[in-house]
Amino acid sequence: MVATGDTMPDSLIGPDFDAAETEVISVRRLMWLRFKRNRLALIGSIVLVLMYLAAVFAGFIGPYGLRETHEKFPASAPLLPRFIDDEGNFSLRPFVYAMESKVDTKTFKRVLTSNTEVKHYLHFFARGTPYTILGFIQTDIHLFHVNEPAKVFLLGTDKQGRDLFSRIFYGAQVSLTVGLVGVSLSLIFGTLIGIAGGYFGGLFDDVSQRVIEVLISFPQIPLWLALAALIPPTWTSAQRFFAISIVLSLVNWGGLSRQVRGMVYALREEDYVIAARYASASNWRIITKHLLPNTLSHILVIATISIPAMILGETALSFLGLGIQPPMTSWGLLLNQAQHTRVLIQQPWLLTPALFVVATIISFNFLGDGLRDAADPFAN
Amino acid sequence: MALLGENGMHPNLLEITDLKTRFFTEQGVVPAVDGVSLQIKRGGALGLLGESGCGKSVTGYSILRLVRPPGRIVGGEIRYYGRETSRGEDLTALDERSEELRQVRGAEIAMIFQEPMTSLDPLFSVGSQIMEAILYHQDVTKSEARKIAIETLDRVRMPQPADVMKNYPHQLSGGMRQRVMIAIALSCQPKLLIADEPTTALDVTTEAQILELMRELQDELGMAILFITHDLGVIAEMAEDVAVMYLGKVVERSDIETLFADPQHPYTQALMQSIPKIGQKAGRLEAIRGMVPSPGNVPAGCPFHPRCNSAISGLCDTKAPQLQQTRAGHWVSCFLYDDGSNAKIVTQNNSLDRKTPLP
Amino acid sequence: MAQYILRRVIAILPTLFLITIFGFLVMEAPAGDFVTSYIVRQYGHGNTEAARIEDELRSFFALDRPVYERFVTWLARFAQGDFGDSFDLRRPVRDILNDRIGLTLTISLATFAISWGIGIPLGVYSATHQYSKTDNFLTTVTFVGLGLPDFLLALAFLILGWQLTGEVLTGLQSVEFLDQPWSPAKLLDLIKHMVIPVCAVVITGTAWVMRVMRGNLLDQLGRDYIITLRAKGVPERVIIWKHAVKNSLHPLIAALGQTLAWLINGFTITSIVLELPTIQSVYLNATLQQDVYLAGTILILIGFLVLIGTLLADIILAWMDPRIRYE
Amino acid sequence: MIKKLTLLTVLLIAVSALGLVSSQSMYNEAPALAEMVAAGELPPVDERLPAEPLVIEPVEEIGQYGGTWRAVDNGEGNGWTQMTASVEPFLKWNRDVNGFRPNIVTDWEWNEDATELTVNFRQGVKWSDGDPMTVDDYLFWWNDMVLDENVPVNAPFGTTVQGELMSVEKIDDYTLHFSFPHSNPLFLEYKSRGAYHSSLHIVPEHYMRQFHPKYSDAEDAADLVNHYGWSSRLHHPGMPTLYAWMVTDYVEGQRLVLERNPYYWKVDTAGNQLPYIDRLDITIPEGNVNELVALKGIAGEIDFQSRGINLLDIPLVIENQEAGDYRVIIWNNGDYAWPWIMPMYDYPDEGIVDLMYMKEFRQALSHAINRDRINEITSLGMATARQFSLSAESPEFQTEEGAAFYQEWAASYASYDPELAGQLLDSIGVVDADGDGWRDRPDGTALEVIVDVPAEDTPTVDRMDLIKEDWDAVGLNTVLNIITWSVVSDRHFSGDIMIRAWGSAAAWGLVSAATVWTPIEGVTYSVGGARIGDYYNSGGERGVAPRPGSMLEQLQDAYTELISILDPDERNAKLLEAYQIHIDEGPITIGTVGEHPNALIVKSNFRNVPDFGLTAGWDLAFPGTADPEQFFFDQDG
Repeated sequence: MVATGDTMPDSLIGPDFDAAETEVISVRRLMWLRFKRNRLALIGSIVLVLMYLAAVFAGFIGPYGLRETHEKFPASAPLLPRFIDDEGNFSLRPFVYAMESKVDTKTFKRVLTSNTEVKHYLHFFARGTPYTILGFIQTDIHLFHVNEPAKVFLLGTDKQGRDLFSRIFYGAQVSLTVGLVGVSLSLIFGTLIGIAGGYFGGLFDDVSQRVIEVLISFPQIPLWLALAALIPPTWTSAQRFFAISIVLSLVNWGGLSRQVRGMVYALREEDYVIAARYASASNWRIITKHLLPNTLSHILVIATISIPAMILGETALSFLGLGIQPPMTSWGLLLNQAQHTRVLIQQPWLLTPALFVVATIISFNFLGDGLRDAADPFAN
Repeated sequence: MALLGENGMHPNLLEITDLKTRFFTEQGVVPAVDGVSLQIKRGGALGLLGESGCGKSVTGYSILRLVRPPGRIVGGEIRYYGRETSRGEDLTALDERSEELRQVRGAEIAMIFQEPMTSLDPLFSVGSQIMEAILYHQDVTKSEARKIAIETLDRVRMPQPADVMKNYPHQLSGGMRQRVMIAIALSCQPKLLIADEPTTALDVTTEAQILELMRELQDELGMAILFITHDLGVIAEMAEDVAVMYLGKVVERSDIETLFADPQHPYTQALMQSIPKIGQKAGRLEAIRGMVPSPGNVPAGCPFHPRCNSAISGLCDTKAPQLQQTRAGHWVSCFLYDDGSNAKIVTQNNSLDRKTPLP
Repeated sequence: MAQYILRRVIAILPTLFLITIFGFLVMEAPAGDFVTSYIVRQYGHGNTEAARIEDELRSFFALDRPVYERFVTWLARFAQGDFGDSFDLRRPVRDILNDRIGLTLTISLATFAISWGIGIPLGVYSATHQYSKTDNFLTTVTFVGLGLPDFLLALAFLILGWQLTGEVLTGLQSVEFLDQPWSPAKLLDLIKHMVIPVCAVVITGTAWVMRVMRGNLLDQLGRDYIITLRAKGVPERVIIWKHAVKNSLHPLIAALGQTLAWLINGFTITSIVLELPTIQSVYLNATLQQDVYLAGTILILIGFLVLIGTLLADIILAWMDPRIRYE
Repeated sequence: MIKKLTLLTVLLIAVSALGLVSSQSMYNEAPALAEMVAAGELPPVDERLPAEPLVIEPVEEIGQYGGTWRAVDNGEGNGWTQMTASVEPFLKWNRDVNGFRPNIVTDWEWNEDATELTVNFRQGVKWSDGDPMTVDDYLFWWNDMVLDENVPVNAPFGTTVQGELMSVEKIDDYTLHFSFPHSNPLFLEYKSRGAYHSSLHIVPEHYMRQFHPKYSDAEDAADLVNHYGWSSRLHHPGMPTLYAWMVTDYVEGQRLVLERNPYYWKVDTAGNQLPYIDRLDITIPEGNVNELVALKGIAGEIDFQSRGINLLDIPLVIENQEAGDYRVIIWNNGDYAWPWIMPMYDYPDEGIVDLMYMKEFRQALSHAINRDRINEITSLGMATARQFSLSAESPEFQTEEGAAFYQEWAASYASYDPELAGQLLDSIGVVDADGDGWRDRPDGTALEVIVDVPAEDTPTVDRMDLIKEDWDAVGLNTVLNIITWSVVSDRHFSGDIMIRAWGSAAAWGLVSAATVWTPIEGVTYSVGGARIGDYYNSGGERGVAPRPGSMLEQLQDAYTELISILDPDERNAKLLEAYQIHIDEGPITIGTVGEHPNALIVKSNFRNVPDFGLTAGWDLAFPGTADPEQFFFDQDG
């Protein structure tokens, strides 16, 4: 933030002021203020909140189900709601025309002809395909819906004739959680080893540091590939999902662990830890009461920063066909379908999951950046 | 305008007039230095005394224009009579990246800092860091610069200066590093040395040696010193004149003997009483009541009134006193010595202006 | 210094051995072996004969031997520089790597040089002009660059290239130049083919370098010694380039250790998407086909380069940083 | 024989007479070769050709020499290149695959019970280095490779009858005598399929000896196998060949170049030595072939490509025809079912196997499938919805009676009738006993229909996805086990698969892959399961027996009878009878959609490509069967 950094340690926001009565809540508040100030971080977190909400409410936002196929509309271009009919009349309520679809035997292309006689209006909060939210709320209310035979595909359909718009949000459930699950596993693993290494030192520390050193220097993709190839192929897609998370975290925990270790290492020498040790507090107590809380904010920041890599990892693995398998879907898997020449040339709408991936990664980067600054309010 | 001395030389080396340096932070604007005026005589030694956060360091940084964003000098004048000895030049008017300013830094005015441990570039040898200063200010060859550097090291009483040249900062102790810092500062024989708490980070023995050294050097070289410290003892040893700062303002100013003999401002008095004196029983130390408020949250009226034992309610908490001369060369900013007739009424001296756009 | 290096080299050896075991095991662990996958692929290509000679094939490739026996045999040969033969390509692994290392390094070194060459100055500019319009722009670009997977970029560039030039610039050379001796025309052809992969990888690479550089430089610019330098009247340009930049290279040099392995396995998916004849592409196929010696050798090679890279980085750091040197 | 000799004498006299009068040749050759002849680097064309070169009738017209044919092939053995340019078996399929025509073998004679066979090789055929080809080249393969225990080459299908090896005897340089322990009437047909079998078995002995441990100081047979083996035999520039083009350059994983064989032994009807086209330049992609084919195709960088064009890419390649200056020809893929759904009758769970053996269960599975929907969604609506009933082009279906039978078979149980499917399941007690919404086994325990699907086979994955929905809809709890191909195979051989789904090739009743309809081989494509086929193949030593009296056993018995029938008509009639079991006993393997269109990218000036081709059957060897040596570039047009 401030380039001069430590140049006025005694003059401005030095430790003298922290304890002042007016500033008791200042650490947390300062973090928030600093975070709020970072507009990009704020935007990033808003985007992410929306993404995660959309993933949770995928069934509601998408007009169609995850596996609902529209047999006459495979790889269909977007069929958007319209406001102006073929005669040029304006309608405030969006509508669509029903489409006839036939394959032209000469060009092998599907030809859509719209039936302009009937307007099918979009219904909002209307009943459609049933779905569940969070595994227990069963409902069939969709944000918007149009009655058969008309269709509305905001982002077109995939080669199986499934609504891409709906599927992207179902895919988000996997892609967005794989990062969280992976990071949580990394956190547990990395924090335990990091704290243990930093606190106890010794041989354990040496060995774990050596392992981590190799691990974090290793290019990720070959390691992912090698580990993903280990997943028993007979596993169901849910098991696979967790296996992929584990693979991602196995590759990732090292960096996290190393940073935690560094912090613990520094904290170990702090007065209050030494005091606790002289007071013959147990190691466990020192770790859980003193070390963990003090490293927590940093750990969370590091975790946030490593989520994008995990999301990209899942995307890459699924893109190569080594990741998530149907009937689940994920952004990587959706993109796996999009890596065809025909898609790039004739069906570009199938690339929209890439936009979601990019937006998510960028948002996480923004957020992580903001959190990192905020977590260290005295950095400047 | 002060009188010109003989041969048209201005008697003062540096004159700071109504300096205002502010920090535009996310919580608002912090008036770190709020209308400070000081004079440093040629070859004189001015002590700037105050607690942490009173703005004394920022004042020092302001002179060399070392205040970085979000800090900025917003008003006042720093007139330097080192080169333009009669008319002087206003350092605040110079561009931060200008060649003119660069030639002031190090060559005319040098500065040493509180933290000798971090104030040297860890990747370069001590010698090269001293030589760097010389090479950028004097038209000498490398080997000449080396010679000067060794001489300077010798001058700061560095044992085996030629060997130390090859050492890296991390190989030296704190005191040695501070000597190196002083050597860097002295290598170009500046007319003014700003010493920003140069001994705070050092142990007592080393502190004494460094202070001793600085005094000797001042005598030898005849340069002026601006000595910034919170330590009355240090001030007593080093300074001829003293300015006491509190929350960005100078509250009392006089020569050193006067100040120690008759401190007038309640804050200065409190400071004096907080020093343990030989013969006084431990545990009877008088501390100043309360804490220094945040500079971003300056109380209305006299900034010291919430902690002041002699505060006059209705006056001190509404009006800000001005610096008044109570006797020759002794200036105090307090209503105890002022009827308040020419005081400004400041109901809200809180400069936390949240509407101010952030830099 | 020499002792320091020697100590580090000796410390590498056990790690290297562990990596070797790990590499071999990871390749061995998946269900089935090369023969099963070979037979299936042969059937896919219409050759129904292979299934009939499954056992012969297995003994031909010595896959009927127990794992540890194969590992020891292989390790013994590995130590002598014989990496075994690829099952799939029926060629010594060594030859395969030899064939590909040139182009792999050409492209990765070009990518590396460009991303660092651009990333460092831009990072410096960004840090020294913090919160300026350019800095904000560059920072945003950096974030986007870091968010874009290079393989998607490569795909997009490929199509863009096709639409602009009518040529499909996959691979690294036009077929007509494959066996030709080097000539200006061949070089030009190579450069033409390198544009897409290099651009795709450089964008993310530059973004990373820039971000690291900016962050570290900002950190360094806030240090006390910078104030000292300013106070002694050193020109700003010198402060930045001679002192601050040198001090902020630390993480980048530490990253050099990873870069060495990255050089031969850095942009795997892009390689596959763009059909680059690099070691990366071979590695993916070998992993999928359980071509144990080929995949294992590459994996171990990567591990080896990681260790060497880390060592080199440490040596450079020690050379640059007296604090490490005199420890 | 006498006739031949006279002809040869006449020809010899004629040639020498001509030689005296002028240097005019009987045959024409490519300009490049003529130059080499003029320079003395090559003997004249008439000397290079056999006395009786094989005359190939061009598809459209006599062609022009020249040009480079660019195509894309995968790196694994360059199988497609072999299907194109390495198809020189004993006999070769007719271009409409309705029977065989002489090729290397000119004539042959069977004894009455089909245990003794005499074949004559074409005389005067030379290897591409000029060395004469004789039966010794075949015998080297048989004696020194197949029979040599140190060489890992096995006796291929057809060379053993009921587990016993054939024996081969040399009569003269051009005549071989085969003896079989039992009747083996289909031997020549077996040997003549595709680019493997006899196309592979005649090896250049004079060249191969240097790699044989017996004749050289080679340590093992690795190099020998490397030069011989299917997956690597095109990797050796300079290796002599009988094919129209010989390998001149191979860059691993990148490029394969073949150039005309100056000794190629075929001519067109105007006496021009074939091939017309100078060279084949094959790009080998690092990754997915289909994508590179599509990219290069639309960019006009492919001259002829018959494989590797994804069905879903057809609209794309058609749309870019003009821009890329090519035309798209649609051949038949010839798959009889993609996917075909194979219940495994050797599954370890007896309760499941009980269900499998109930035809009502399989009929229900079949009727529950909405084939039209699969066709619309995954096949552009261009495939045919049908039952598993082999390829319509198979010879036994070519009679009126055969065609009618085929129609009946293809239509059996193929209608979409979920209601009927439900009734069928009800009738065998597969009902929802516990009220969880899924049907259970007749004994009331839960029923899970588990289908193994190879992940690499995306069309099958896509289609099984839809079939799962269909089966779920009739109350069958369906689980798709999408796993890598190698693991599916592993599980297949160990009997862990309940139902397997994958894409089919083409199948030709008896000549090609009979085991898809009768379990006679221990291979993954054996109907009913590999282990049931292996049981038959090993004479009951290994594998799993089909249930006594079941349709699987009936099929095995029928096959045993069939292959010893000598008369083709009688054989075909019997074959239809055997197929009838597939109708009577319900679908034994379930078909879905098949006969997909197969697009070819053919450069506008690339000529003599027939309209007919069947690409899915590797045994059928397209486009090799369409005689690529007579393809040419029309340089005027």
